[in-house]
Amino acid sequence: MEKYYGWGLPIDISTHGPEIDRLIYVIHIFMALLFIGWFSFLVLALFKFRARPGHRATYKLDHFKTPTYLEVGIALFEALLLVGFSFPLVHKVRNVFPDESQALQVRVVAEQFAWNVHYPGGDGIFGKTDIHKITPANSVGLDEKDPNAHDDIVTINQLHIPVNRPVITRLSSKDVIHSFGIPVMRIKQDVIPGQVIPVWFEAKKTGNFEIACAQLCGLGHYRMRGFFTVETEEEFTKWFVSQPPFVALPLPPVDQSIVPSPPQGEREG
Amino acid sequence: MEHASHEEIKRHVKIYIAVFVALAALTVITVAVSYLHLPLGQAVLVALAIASLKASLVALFFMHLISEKQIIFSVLSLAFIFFVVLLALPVVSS
Amino acid sequence: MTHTDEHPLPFWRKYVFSTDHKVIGIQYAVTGLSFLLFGFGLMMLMRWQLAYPGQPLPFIGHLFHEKAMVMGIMLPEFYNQLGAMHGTIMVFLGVVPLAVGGFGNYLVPLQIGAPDMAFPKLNMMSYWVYFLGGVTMFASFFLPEGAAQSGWTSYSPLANIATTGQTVWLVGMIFLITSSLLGSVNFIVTIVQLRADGLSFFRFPFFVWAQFVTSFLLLLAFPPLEAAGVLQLMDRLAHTSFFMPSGLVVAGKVLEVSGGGNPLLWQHLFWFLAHPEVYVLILPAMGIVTEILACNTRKPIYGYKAMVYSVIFIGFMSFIVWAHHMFLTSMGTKMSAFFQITTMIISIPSVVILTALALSLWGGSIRFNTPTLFAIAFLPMFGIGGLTGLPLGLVASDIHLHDTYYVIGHFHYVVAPGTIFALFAGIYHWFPKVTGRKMSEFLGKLHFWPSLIFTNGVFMPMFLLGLAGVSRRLYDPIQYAHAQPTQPLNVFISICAWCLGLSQIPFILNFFGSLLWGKKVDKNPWEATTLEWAAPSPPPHGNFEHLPEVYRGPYEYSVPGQRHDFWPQHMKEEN
Amino acid sequence: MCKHSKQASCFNMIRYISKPHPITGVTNAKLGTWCFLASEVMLFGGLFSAYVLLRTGAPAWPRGAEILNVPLATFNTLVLITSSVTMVMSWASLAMKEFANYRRYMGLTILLGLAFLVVKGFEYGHKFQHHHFPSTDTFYAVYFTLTGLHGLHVVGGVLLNTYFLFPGSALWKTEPEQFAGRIECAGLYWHFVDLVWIFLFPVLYLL
Repeated sequence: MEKYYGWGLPIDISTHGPEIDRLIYVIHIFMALLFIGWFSFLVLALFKFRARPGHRATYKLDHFKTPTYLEVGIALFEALLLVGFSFPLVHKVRNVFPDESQALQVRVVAEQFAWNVHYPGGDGIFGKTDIHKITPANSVGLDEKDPNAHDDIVTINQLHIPVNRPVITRLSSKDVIHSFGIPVMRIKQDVIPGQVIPVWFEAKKTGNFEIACAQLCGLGHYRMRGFFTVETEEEFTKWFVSQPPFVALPLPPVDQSIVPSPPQGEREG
Repeated sequence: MEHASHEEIKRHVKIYIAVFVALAALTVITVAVSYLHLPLGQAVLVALAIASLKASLVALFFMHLISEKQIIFSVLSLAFIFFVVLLALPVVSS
Repeated sequence: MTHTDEHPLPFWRKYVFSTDHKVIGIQYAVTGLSFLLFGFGLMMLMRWQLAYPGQPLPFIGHLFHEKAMVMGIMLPEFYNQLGAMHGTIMVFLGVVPLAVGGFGNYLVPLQIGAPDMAFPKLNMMSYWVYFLGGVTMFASFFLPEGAAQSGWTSYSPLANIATTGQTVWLVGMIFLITSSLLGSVNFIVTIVQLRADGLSFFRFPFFVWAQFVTSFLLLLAFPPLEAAGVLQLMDRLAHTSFFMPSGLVVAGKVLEVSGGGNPLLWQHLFWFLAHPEVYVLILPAMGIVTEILACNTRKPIYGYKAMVYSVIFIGFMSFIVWAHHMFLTSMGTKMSAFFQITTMIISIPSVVILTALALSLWGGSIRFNTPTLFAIAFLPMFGIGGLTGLPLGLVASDIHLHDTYYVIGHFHYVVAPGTIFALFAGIYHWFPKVTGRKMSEFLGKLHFWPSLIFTNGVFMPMFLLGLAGVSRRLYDPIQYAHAQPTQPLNVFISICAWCLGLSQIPFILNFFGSLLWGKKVDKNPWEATTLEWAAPSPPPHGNFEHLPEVYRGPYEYSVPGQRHDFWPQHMKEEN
Repeated sequence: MCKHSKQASCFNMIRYISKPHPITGVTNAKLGTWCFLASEVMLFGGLFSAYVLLRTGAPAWPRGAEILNVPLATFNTLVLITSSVTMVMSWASLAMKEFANYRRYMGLTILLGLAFLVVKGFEYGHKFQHHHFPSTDTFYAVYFTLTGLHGLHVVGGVLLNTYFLFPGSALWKTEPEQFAGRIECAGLYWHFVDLVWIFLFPVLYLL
């Protein structure tokens, strides 16, 4: 099996990931050059100007020009990092969403300490949800009276996606702040309770990977591990149809006091 | 203010009384305006304008800012700048 | 307000409830050092769990209560307590009290030629409120459910639904904030009002400037956290919902709160303090390093004025970068662009200060004594800390590195081999002033070299862990497949951490041994120029025999035509 | 103080306790008080900003006038304004060396402060009777927290003023200038508390 993880950046399987990696490399090379140059100067100064008999310190030195140029250079380079790398990439990742009809849409509802993954089912429409309907068997609180909910699929800690197709994930949390991170996907987003936050990504490579929670969310933070499977379109479809739809659940007694769920697909800015 | 003469203080006292009357009047005005049921935006504007006016009166005359030294203003302007930054916080998180 | 030396004060007034800034400074420093040691101990416990997850802690494991460790195996509850309290203790009870309360209290009045702080009673109160805060925090470990366990950042709603330890944490924080406010008011007034005649602002030693800016940061940045603390206390005790949105379901049960709150409100108010707080940690350290380098290179600091302007600029900017800690919340791209820009801008004055300090070495005659070694080591260590802030300050790279070990490595480089090295340098440098005795150079070097090697051994591998995407605050790092290959690094880090602990033994021996047996020195053993060296060692109550007058800038070393290579600020004539 | 001790210790005295600094023109206490007030500005600034954030984020927000007692709060506003005048009058009395008047005005200030607290107590009691608690909704949470914190500041001011009315006023006999300075600083704090209320009143009760 191919080695996914090691002592540095993990394997990168996302379409936008190489740009992030490139930025990380560029910054680290810049850091290394700056540090080595600066450190050599330090060592030289320490050696050259060590206290010794017959050596006396100089009171006033001429003004050094080079450091000023260097500082201006650093400032310009930082400006370049911002304008040339960070801004466009952030714009692309955060603002330019893929066409919703082309993309796989999925909701991820975080809770202590699991990722509930909610697929809209064959109709492509998410069923209504209601926090009062949450039970161990109905972990996202789907409303059985909504016909759109009947074919919905909910898995726990299993996010399957097809390769080479954009995925739009709407993140929300039941309880505390979590952070939805997929290291190999170079994607990470804090999940803030009370908000629905969309993120998108596209995988270039199949395999079995991980979702990690990056924000301390309680005692089980360390084991809030989700499984992230990237499959070919056929494998994905096979997996998808093999999942039991929500309607298979027995209907609970009718409850009239339905609290409307927060509007789906709302973009948070 | 440290070396103000007796007469000066007497003049100050008159100012204090005038400021008090102004504050009381402004309080009545701001309550009266609230009964007009202006739209929220205008109501906020009017209420904050009156409150700022009252606050300035208190700060300038009761707290003697009108004749205060530079150093005090330096500290206060720092606080004011960062106060404005704090008030920008809801904008940042929106 | 002032005491005269005719009536000797009873012991408890002289050493316990003293109003003398020097005694208070020592109290702060000793308490701060004790908390540093304690916080370090918490970390060493955590490192066992991280290196050998699920294995019983040898020798001392069975000494812990069963709610902390079962058969010597650490529980996640306890791990999270250790994590939260390590951060809180190191920042709020260790470094800041040592840097600001200890060094600031002791040195600022001496360096500006004042007999004491402007408000000695307030100063005493500030220490005792801090002490109370420390006791509160320490005592929270003995609560039935233990101390706070939501991280030192205490993000809501996790902190809202946490155990009682969080309430006690908040109460402790309010004590600490009150103490800081009292202290900062005192520093500002002292520096502005009680300067010696002739000591204009641009004749201040850089340390005084650093403390001055730091005091403003404490004064103006802490209150918003106090506001946040009050709101979180209300949430916990009066069941309000300032930080609780509607529709929360915890452990399968709908939470019975009114809702309507905003969890990000806490983060904003918290980081509004906590970013300036970073500079509260680093500025006094820069001040200490500057003093020591000027004295031990025997030449003036290069670019003193540029450094002063930089430190003021840092102070300003530190108030408008806070949201770079929140890039991965749902912040809009415009806002994140704004905070990326301010973050890049604030790096420039830090570069200026670091460059000026490095250039100050050029042309000097460098004495490699222990304080200088620590001060010099500060430069590259802080440099690494600063540089690694760069990929975290850009949203694009932060997407991958956010909340990983990269962050831990970054800020520990700033604070541990950065600030704490500077604080050690300061202890070695001013020990003769405080006690009248020098510390041992041999033990000092035995302290320095292993500390330098092992801190790097601890924090350097963390960057690799971070790049590998390993999340921070994990009780058990090997649950994740992507964290397993880096586990040998964790073992290495832990061993380095324990060795780092052992490396502090020479310091402790040196500290106490030198108190008793250190070489006795006169008032100016380093031949330094600033005013504190004009006072006797140790300075008596009231500091100076006569209030000094100042005739020149702080770092007049090796002035051509002078007989000696230092020209103290208070000397009217040629030296 | 200097005259009570030996000449030598005068060198070690903290300067500018009662006389202003020749360059800054202020006494230590005055600068310290203003610094403290600057931090208070940031404290209430943080709370105000929390209020704005919560209110703008809320789907609906009640108008204060509809659920709070505006006439009572107006009365309280006037009480606090009056107490500010009596406070500044007590300082002016000291500046004119009229100690008896000082005591009268200071006593009045304290009574007015207490009156404010009593009225506030009735207001709270009334809310509790109708089962309105901080936990009821965000409006009440903000209302109780802000007015409660302000109330604590009033309590602090009343205690401070009471100290200066009774034991603290002994300083008048030995160091009149320093005592007048202290009363000015106590006044600064008291006016600040008034100033906070000037904003709280419209924000919570009228808007």
